[in-house]
Amino acid sequence: MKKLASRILAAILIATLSLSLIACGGNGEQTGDGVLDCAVTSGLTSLTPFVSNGGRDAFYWKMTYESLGYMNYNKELTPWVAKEWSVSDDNLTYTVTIHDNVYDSAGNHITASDICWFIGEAVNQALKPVFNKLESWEQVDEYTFSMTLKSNMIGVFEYLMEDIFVVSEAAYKASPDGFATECVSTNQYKITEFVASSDWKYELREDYWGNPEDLCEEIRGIVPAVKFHVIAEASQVTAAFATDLVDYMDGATINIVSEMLNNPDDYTVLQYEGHQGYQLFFSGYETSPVADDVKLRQAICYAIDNQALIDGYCQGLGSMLYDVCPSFYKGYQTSWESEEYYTFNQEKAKELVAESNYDGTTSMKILVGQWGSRVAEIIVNELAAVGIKAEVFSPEAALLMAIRLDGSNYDMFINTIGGTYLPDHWSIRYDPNAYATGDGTSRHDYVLGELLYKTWTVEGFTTENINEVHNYLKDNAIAYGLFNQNNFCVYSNKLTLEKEVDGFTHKCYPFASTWSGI
Amino acid sequence: MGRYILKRILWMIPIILGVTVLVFTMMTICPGDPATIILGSLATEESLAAKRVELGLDQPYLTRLVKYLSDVYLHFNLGSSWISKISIVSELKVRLPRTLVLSLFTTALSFGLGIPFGISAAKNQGKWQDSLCMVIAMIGSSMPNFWLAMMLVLLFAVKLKWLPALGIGAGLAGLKYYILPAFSNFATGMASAARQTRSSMLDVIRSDYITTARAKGVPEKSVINKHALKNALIPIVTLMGTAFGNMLGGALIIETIFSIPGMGTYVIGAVGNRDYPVVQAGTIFLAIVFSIFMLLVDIVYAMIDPRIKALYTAGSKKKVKKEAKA
Amino acid sequence: MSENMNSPYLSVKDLFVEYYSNDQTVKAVNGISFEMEKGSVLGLVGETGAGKTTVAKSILRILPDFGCQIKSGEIYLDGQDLLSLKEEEMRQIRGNKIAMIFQDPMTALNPVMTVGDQIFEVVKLHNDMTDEQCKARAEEMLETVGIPKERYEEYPHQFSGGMKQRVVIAMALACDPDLLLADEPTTALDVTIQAQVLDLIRDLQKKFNSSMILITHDMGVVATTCDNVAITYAGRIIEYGNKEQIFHHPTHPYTIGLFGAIPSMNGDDEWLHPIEGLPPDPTNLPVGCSFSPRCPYVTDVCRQEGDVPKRITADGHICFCYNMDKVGKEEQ
Amino acid sequence: MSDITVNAAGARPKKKSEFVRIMKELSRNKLAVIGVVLIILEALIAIFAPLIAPYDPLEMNLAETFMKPCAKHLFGTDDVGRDLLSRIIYGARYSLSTGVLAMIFGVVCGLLVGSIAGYAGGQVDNIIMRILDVIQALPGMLLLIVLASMLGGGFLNTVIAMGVGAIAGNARLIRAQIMKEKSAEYIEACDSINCSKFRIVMKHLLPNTISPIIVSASMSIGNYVVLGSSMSFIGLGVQPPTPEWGALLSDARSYIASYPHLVMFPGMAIAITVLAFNLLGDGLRDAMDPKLKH
Repeated sequence: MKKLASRILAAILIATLSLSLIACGGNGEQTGDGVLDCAVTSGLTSLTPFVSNGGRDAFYWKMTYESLGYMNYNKELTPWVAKEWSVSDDNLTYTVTIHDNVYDSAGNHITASDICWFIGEAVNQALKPVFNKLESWEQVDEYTFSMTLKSNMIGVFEYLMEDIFVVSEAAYKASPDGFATECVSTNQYKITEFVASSDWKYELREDYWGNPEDLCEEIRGIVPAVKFHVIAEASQVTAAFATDLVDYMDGATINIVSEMLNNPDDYTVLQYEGHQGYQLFFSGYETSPVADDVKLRQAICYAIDNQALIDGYCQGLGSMLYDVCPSFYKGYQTSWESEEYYTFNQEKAKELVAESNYDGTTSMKILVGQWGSRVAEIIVNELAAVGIKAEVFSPEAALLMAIRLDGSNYDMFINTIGGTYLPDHWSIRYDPNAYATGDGTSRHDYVLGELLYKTWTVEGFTTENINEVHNYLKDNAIAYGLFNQNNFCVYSNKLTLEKEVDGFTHKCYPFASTWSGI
Repeated sequence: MGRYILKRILWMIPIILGVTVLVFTMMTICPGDPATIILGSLATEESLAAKRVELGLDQPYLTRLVKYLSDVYLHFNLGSSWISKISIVSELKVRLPRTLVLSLFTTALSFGLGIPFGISAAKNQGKWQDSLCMVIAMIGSSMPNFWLAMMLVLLFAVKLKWLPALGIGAGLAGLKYYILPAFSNFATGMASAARQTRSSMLDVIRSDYITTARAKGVPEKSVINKHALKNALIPIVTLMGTAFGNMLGGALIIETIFSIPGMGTYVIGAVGNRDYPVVQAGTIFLAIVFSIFMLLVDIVYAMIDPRIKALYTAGSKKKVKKEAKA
Repeated sequence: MSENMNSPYLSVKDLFVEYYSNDQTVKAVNGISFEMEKGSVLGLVGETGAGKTTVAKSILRILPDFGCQIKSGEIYLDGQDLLSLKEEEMRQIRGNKIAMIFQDPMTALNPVMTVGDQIFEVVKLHNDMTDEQCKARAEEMLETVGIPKERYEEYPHQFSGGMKQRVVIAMALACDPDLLLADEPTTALDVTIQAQVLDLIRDLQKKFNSSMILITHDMGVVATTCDNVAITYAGRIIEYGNKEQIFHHPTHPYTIGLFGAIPSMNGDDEWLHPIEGLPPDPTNLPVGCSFSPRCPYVTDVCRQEGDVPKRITADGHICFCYNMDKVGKEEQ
Repeated sequence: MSDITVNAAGARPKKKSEFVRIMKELSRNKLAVIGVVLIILEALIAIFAPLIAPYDPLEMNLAETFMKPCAKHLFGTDDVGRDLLSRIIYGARYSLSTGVLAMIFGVVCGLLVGSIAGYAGGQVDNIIMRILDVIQALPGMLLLIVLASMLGGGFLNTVIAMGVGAIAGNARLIRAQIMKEKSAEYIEACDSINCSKFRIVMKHLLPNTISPIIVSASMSIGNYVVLGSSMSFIGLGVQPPTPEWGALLSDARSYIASYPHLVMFPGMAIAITVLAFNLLGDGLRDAMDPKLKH
């Protein structure tokens, strides 16, 4: 009888042993193979150049396609495939000339007609809202085209220049699946392996049309091969690092790097201020208690302990906000930082609650994506302390998408909104004409609307006007900037930077640094 | 036998059709708008409406259902993903094998370990070894598989560095990438295999023909391995079908943790993205795989039990009730 | 084979067997002793639960491992102490020197092996023969029990009950056993088949010159088959004698009761006389004579503690009863 | 064999009800008793959570985050300083009720569907069985995910999704039992004295078909607890800050290496509960199956 038990044990042992034997011979990707392995938590599902806004700023796009221009460190538009451009007096029509020697990896010569075709296709597919702002476009000569905007809203041109990818029409049309699994681009890098949503690899090609030396550091590829690994389950990123599957990750959150922060011997963790910040938006839908109750909204803002959020949610690694948007935005005024911005004050909050029409029993719904439900949990607790009842409503992504613009489904909405210019954020959130339901939370505040329209033209984008919007948003507590979470860039100490790049963090894309030991 | 198999394969057609209709309907009921998900929440009403027309979502339910059924079953066209535009067939071709390997590996592991555990428990019925075997088997199945997965990664990949933590590899060496995922997911199957083995072994060991075998002077080892096991295997084989289904389901979650680009990450992601064509096609294929496995189980069943084989061969109308688990 | 006339061919001495179930102890066999000569047929008769099958299984040592124990006793076959043999030695004997025919042919055959293989297996185990020879022997055995050898490859479910029992018999006799244990071999069969099968067993037993213990509760079977008869009750032998002694001069009240319980073909005026009461609870046997609660002749002495003394008549008729002298007298 | 099955009960004149017999049998099985004791203990913990829990499970203390187990916080605190022990104690309410409610939902619906199919027979039976065939052709987890997405997460919806997923299996089991019992003689006897069909089903068929259901149901509770936690893991489970154990686990997954206690304690709570239900289920099965008795 015992024999059998012991035989089972033996079998298990043998199995384990043989498994470990199979396992020998190296796990993961070894460092030293000349490939920089990067972790991302969500990646390319397809290689098509026609993509939606989600993940727009992911740096792998700069390795996949080339655009007409790009934003450099200082948030200035810098030419890339475009050689030069000019603008008409009304700031509506732009004339762009591209380089005449642009060839993609399949040898197709890129002309202005390819660019116009791309614009047409992008407008057609309506994937990126910025293309909706185009009135017309036309080819002027072989390397020149012009495009006219519907309005001269600030930042639209810069966006367009970054979002128009350079793709050969002929190559695209020759592809059976619209570049879904294989693409041809003009980039220095060529994708040599692609498994959708899993991993993909870039290799520098020798026949790049331009001179890499002419490119700015941000986009100049130096690392010979870069491989991206999608690790959808963020808690496994640490394991991926520990097993040498990946050596580098940028844009990581504190959850991902918290263990590596404690292990400076093995990992270098760099942090930088986040680009988006966390905001609290109040529902503008009439039935919501907060919709027409400034006092209640202000009470909520006072009740929130921002420092506690930074400590509780970001483990202390974050910064306060003085506007709905963080300082990353173009148009941000440093003078705001000396202003009073709903500093945590429970007494004041209680007073305001008492003055408000809040009945003290209605439980308010805080809508938040599952990634940020902790923030909502903390806020629920803080609101409870001043006598405001609230509950977390954290549905799966698809449902969230379906209801986020409809303020009847929630009273508050926590989100992070990204952009380059403050009007990017404003137009998405507070323009009462933006959506069928009103603004981003079903509000119809035309006073605010007018202020926005005045501010976001190229001429109207003045400090004075900006301050007006800022003050309106602040005084009426339309939305509230909660905190800004730091982002992290982490790499294994088995890698070393040969050339320290100035202000390395995030401004430097992985491919553009010189790594040794990869 | 051949006729029986053919009949079963033909019978799969209405079942798979039913599955298609079921999933299609459920996805239609699902809240969330695919157009919004594709275009992002910033899209204008017009472009959303245009997208819905492009996707055919403006059509009434029945029209869409009929169109989908005719696309799939008359034109054998599964379409492409709404999100990535990648042809679904080409994705299934690479993803299905990965999930299959994982599920089969897991099933093999759970029965490979569960059966000896069950035998050993049955042979020592009532003694401490019995309780020990069953408790060990059950403890495994008491842990959520995702939790076990993370623990195993921590131990075997991060601490001991024996096995890769994530991803997939190519060729035969790539199999090692499936070891931890399989071990994370095998416990439930192993517990039920052990449980089933124990009870059917107990049943069988008490049967008269086992006494007959002993009375013939058959050595104890052969009594167990040759006489008892083969009979006890009959209900175990039946269980294997259900277990494989569970492994297939478990693989869906496990794949996410181990970043395996298989059916799980594909279909679960598609459910989240309301990528109807992918969910539907993925489900249909998982159901086909499952049904084929069930058919194989039935064939193995017939190979072990001549009585069942006789029934099949006779083309008996009533299938033997295999659901009747002990 | 030793032909030592002094010692009997099989002797069972003071066999005690207990089963354990849920903290209860079932005393299945309580000191059974008997002897038998080579080539003879012993009928072991008794009600269900009297311990007959347990005796047979004890001889073969195939009692279940769990919850069952031979407490004490000795079993000698041809001078060899079976209970002290090593398991491997005992295994060599099973199916070879001692074979058993089971009660229910429906369940006694392995449903997933062909009948031929099941016979082949026992031949192969105990004989140093090639596979072909073994197969030939198995086929021969099938023919011997009246089954065409073409059915070698068939499975048990393709056979009728009577045919299955023939297969069981073929299996039991395949290695030419010295001792055959037949455990109610006909009980589970149709009445019409019973006689055929019984004839077959008897013929083959004679042909192979095996000894046989025939376990049954059917006195009719005993009458046609056995040389000696042992009547068992509550795990004990209460009467032992040759066929004539038992049938013509039953001395134990239980034996007499047994005959009373058999419908008589010629006595049309008499009612059947069932034995009053139920068999005793084996977990809680009565003190003294186990049969005392049901015995019409019971006296105080029967209920006193201790074993009932064994009484042997000059011609070897054994009976365990305090009142055997009184028994049956008033009935005549 | 006849000698072995000699059973004390058979010889005794008093006739005990089947239920009492099973309970007696169960009480002899040490593992099952352990299971029952654990379940009762957990149920008590769940019921008296407010009395037992040292802290409010939702009370955050951002000054005391990530505390390792200590005298003040026996199981330590989580990333926002909530007492893990209190959360686990309160979590018992959600996790146990997820399992039990899903089981009840599945069994009741399964009973309904299965008995209709089994008793009605003919075309009705045929149609119901074909529908069940379709449902069962899907791997259970997949069905669950789609159902949960359809219903939209949350405690009750998770319960319903799991219950619905279980209907097919239960219904099939019940139907098989009813088919078996239907042909039994006592049902024919009932039919002959003109009992109403409903009465036959309620009074005679169900009680006799219920025992395999009880076994499978008691085992399934454990499965539901695990499934519920898996649902939380993929984001289709309860809403935060509900301290459901699966949610605790999936919340803590990022800290698995630095603060293993956050993952260990909820994991253990789940494992112990599931083990308890499995032990009970196993014991029940052994007790109900006379073949497995020694």
